[in-house]
Amino acid sequence: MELSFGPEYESFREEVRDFITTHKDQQAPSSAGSEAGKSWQKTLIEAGYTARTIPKEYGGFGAAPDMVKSRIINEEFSTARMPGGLGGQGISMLIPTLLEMGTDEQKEQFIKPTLHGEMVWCQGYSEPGAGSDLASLRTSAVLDGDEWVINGSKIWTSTAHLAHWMFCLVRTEPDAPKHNGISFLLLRMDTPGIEIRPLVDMTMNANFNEVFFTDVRVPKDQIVGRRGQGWQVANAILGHERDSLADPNASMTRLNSLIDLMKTETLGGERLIDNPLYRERLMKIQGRVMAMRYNDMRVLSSRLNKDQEAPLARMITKLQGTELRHELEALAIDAMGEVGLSFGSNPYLRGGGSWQYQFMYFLGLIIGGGTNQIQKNIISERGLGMPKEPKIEK
Amino acid sequence: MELSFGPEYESFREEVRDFITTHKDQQAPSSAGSEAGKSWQKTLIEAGYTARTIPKEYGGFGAAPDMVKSRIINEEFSTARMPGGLGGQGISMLIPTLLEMGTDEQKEQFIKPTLHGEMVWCQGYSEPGAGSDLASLRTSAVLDGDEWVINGSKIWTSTAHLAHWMFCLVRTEPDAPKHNGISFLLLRMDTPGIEIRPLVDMTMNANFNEVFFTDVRVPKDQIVGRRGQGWQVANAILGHERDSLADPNASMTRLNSLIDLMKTETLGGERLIDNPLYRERLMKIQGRVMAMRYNDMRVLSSRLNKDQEAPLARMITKLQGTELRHELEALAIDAMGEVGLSFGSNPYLRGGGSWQYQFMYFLGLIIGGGTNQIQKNIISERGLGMPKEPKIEK
Amino acid sequence: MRFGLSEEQTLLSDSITRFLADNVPLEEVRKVASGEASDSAVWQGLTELGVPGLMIPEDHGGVGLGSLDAVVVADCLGGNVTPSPFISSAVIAPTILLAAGKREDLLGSIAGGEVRIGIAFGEAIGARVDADVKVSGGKISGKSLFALDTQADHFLVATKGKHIYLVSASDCEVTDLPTVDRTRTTCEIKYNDVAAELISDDPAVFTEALDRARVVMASDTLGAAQHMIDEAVAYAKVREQFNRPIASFQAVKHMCAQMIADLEPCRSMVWYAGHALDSVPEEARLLACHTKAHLAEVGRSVSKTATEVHGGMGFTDLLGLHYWFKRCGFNRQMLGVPEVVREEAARLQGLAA
Amino acid sequence: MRFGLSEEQTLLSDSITRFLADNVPLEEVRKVASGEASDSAVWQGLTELGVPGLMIPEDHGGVGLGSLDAVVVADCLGGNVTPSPFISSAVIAPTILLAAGKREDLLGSIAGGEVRIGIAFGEAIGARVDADVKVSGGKISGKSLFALDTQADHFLVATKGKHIYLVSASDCEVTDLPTVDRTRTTCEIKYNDVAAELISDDPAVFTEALDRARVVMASDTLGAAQHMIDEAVAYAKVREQFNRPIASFQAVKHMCAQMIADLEPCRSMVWYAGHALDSVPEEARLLACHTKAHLAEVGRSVSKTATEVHGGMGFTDLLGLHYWFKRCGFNRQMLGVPEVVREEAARLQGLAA
Repeated sequence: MELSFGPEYESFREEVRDFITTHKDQQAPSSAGSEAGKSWQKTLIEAGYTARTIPKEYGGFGAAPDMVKSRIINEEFSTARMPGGLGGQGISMLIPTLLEMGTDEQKEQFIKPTLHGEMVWCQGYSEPGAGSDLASLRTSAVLDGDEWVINGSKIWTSTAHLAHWMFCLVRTEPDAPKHNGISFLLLRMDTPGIEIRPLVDMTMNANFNEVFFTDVRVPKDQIVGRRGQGWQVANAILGHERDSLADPNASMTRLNSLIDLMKTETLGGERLIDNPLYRERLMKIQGRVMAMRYNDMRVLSSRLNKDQEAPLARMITKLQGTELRHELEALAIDAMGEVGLSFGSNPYLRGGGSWQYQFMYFLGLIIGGGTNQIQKNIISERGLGMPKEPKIEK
Repeated sequence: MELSFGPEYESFREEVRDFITTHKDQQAPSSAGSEAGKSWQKTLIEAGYTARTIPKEYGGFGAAPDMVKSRIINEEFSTARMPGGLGGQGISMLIPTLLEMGTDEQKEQFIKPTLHGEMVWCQGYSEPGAGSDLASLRTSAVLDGDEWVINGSKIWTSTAHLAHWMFCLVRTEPDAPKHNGISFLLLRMDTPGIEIRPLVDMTMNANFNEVFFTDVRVPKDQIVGRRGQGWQVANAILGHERDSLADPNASMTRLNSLIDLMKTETLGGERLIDNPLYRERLMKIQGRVMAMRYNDMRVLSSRLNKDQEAPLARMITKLQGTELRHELEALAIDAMGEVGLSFGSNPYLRGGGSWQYQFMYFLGLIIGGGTNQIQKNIISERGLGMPKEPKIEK
Repeated sequence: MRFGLSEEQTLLSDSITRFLADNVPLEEVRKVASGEASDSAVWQGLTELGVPGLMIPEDHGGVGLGSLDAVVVADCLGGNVTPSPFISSAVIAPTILLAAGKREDLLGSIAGGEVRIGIAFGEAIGARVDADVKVSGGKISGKSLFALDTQADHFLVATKGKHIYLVSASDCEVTDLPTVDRTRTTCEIKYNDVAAELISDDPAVFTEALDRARVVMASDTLGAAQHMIDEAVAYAKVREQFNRPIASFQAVKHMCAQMIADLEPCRSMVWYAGHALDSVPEEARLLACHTKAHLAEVGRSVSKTATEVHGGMGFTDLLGLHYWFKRCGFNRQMLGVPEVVREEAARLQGLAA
Repeated sequence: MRFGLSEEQTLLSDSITRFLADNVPLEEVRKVASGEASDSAVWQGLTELGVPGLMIPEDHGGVGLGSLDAVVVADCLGGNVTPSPFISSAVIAPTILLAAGKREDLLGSIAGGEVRIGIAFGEAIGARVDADVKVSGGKISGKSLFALDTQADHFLVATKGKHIYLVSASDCEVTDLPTVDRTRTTCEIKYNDVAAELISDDPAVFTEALDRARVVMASDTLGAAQHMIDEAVAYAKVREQFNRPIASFQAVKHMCAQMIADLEPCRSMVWYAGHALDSVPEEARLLACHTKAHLAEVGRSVSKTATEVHGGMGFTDLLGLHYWFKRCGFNRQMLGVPEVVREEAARLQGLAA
């Protein structure tokens, strides 16, 4: 067990802390597209605290990949509540994809403006009829001269209403086996024939959209990878998204907020923390959160040390983490009784209404990003070597 | 809601109570085969309190079926802790089967001695390779002249070491589809070629046996129903067994024993019932037991009243009841701490060691009588109309 | 022996269900939940079926039915996530006024749907935040939180000592307190030394009303949860993934089987609890506690699982499934959380101090 | 940064595992469990690997390793349901004697496997039945219950005040108390005013030993539960029903997935808890409590589910799976049931009185 990152990294940590001290008055940019946001992004890239490993020629910092440094940056920024770099699916999903599978022209054209917040993206993967079985997607693209003509619809498209571009999966080879008939296209959101409808969810927010395509024409060369290779293109980086849905450090922070809540809220004049039943539930959850936290340290370690392997530890993160957070939020609601029901403009909201919101949001995450039933399939098949279910081809 | 059985039945109840008062010194017979047991069985049959609906010609009481009277008898005997009639699979399973499917000769030959404890039976259904998928059983019976020649083995055969006879399922038509290749045979346990091995279970008791057959020869006419019809013969009464595995009234009685235990046992000088965590678990279980009890009343009512239907209420009894009992026993163990581990000759055994025993035994029942996974298949398919899984024929 | 609903109760259930299907479709629920409409129209419609006066004797203008009948109605209302002040105006208020033999003059207007009575019981069950009420010389001061029915004309307010007072809404400062479940309303009531009429100083009156309300609320959860299971099973049968209906996947089947295995006994429990309130007084209190608590637990697990079976669709507003999810959540928290109610159950049996 | 076992720890694990596979097959476990043999032979074998002296410094004849190493060994022992007095003789006793700096003369014989020290901690954690001990003038009277290791030569007895005394087994009346798990022994000790040597009157010494023992016991559960999952998965792959391995049924797959999803993080937790005992003293106590309690819960659910996956075979003695089931059960109940231990965790953080 060696839990320190060593002197080199400790001095890097000091460097990050100095940067944070220097910029301690930095406000979180109000929105992704704001000038303040772009300017802060530029500062971070120059310092190497975001877009760290993206080559300089494409507007990044150009450093070699170093997981420990990335983690130190995350840890220090998070502890100091310092705003981080721009996020969004263009930066987290498309850029890595283009770096791996894009043409030089595509890299040239898209990476830098995306990185600098000039070009905002949304993702078009899921469809109403293609959720767990994403590869059964039906939105079609037919080549007509030099253009793809797209018809169909996408769902769960966050930021569609703000995005300039979309990267999406479409079916271009209707006669091929389903995984081999998909292509990965890029398209402008102002192309005629695109309609965006906000998708309200159970939290009553429109966190997502539906996007409808009617004869949407896209230049032929706006494809990443080859025709029919889109499934492989998308899967090259899909795994990353899943892990980030259930960060154990976020659960630990949330648990501490719950403890604070239970120390202040009362039932019949007694503090909630003094109720043995709620305290027991709190302790049970704390034990589980701790287990997930050390599991996460092991996963990190297995990435840093070539001789270590922990595939199962990584595979179970989403399943366990999302259920755990859902239960954690439920405990807060339960313990608060009627007050825990507060929502919307209710003045008795606690934590800004976040307990009910997260309770539902994490139910959404139990479902999203590969339902927890799909996760269990993956764990049993890839993790435990159990056979797949007999397949039925139509 | 009319929860009384009405005046006719109340007077029947009085009758039963009078009988109980008259026989209040009756001891539980030491074993099924004892003379005392047979004599008590005779008394009960004559009074109509066991073998109630079995025709007089076959040694029964010969009354018309009346579920309410049967229930009243059970209730009163159970409340008074009065020993009931002989049990065992010959009486509970074979006799109803013969009455429905047996020839006159078979009824003549087997029912009366079975009923009167002269002939003890065991059941040979499951095999090491045929559990949930019972119909895949492989023990074979080949006709050789006037005899079936049986080879194979059976498992989970309780009382095999005490039984004079076995009723069993064997494969007689190896080329037929699996459900149509089975026959229902009767055989003497002293037939040459039968070997019985006790099967110790996790409670360390030999509650069951394995039975091995090597060229066991059985007269041709010892078949019930036709060749290849054994699956239908056995299924005519299989449902009965399952329901009795999780009687909610037994759970209620057990819960009261748990309450008594928690009132007397202590932890650090405090009564277990005064510990809020154990008390909360107790109350949770009590709520569930009560729900199952009223569910059971509804099931009874649906049997008594032709216009009522409650198929789901009946279908879920085994699944819910066995899990509930397992959890109930677990609470007793947990609350007792180290004392709860006591087993065997430990002088600190509580309830005669029944808490640990039943904890394991009910895990066995979660598995036995159709595993709870099979139960969920049945509930979803027959109860909710969900499709069967795609079948794979070898 | 006949365990179950009478023919009349089945007819009652059918007529309410039909009325709700015809008159309170999901679109109407959405309108009330979003604040575009109030529940008055629904309540007026239900008045024609006698719902507000269900438990009010005929000589006071009601229908004169019992607790099991109220259970039947609540099952329907929950199944349809119907916005209405049923528990407060039709169950709790009549129970209190009749048991106390006070202000029976109000019963006719309640039965006629002209007067709605809200309920502020929180402080008597277990006070949250700084809610507290004081009564002295016929005047009440302090505040109540999460009282049922923002639109009520009067409120029945219970003190910590379980005395019950009637106050007029117009004398108080009533502020809507939105919760996740917008199909019922709750509010804050501030009392600034206003007139309060003593209705009962007998804790048994409070308790009788609370018991009834808890069983009726449990029945509301029963209806809501049953609806969610029905929807989940139906959706699973038509939703295809991997070239087969998801209902053919064992994981989905077992989720549905577990839901119904948990919920099915609840139906019998709720029925028996309703029957006990009417006819088995010695069992009624324990049943009321356990039924409230048990349905709260089953409601939570069923509403979660049914949402999961719906996949992403369950998380959206498109099917409106979340209205049922939130209804179960509301019923769990109001009139005593499960932990509080189970402790009461233990106390009733002499198992807790 | 490297989270995980060192090369030496991996070698230690391998050599113990190999030794147990070769020398303590299930047949041997059965013999001990049935009373046909004692665990002495196993303990002697483990002595050759240095196990009894694992945590005893080299200058006292031991190997001088730490808590994480003991965790590694316990994982192996649990995985093999090995009968042995490891927790009492090799973990608790050396910790106490070294921390108290008393009777260090015994350490050499402990390390050599010649002397076994039993542990009577029950009364200091939460007394059951009428267990109680009184010490006055160097003499002890009363009785202890469910003390670890019926065959011990001496017992370390903790009083309610967490003072620790050493008594000789031959001075006391020691009666075996069989539990469901016959791979370890527990006993009743009656003290009839016999000599008791004060080893420590510092509660911190008791606590340090208890923390270590709890983490080591949690690791024993980790090993046992992992074995059960491995067996369940392997069995499911070969067991066929309905013409397919049951491992291809989604219900079985999801049961196995949930087991490993629950257990896999426990491995990291147990490792970190072992590490904290050695190197992060400010976190060690809280980790010890949570690790003990959390593994108790996971051990229970895994041992149940793994048995279910085995179907009827899991319920029989044929595969011996129940020895692991019972091992998990024993570890849950001894040295503090989860409820008690979690309350200690709350107290450590100032969250409980």
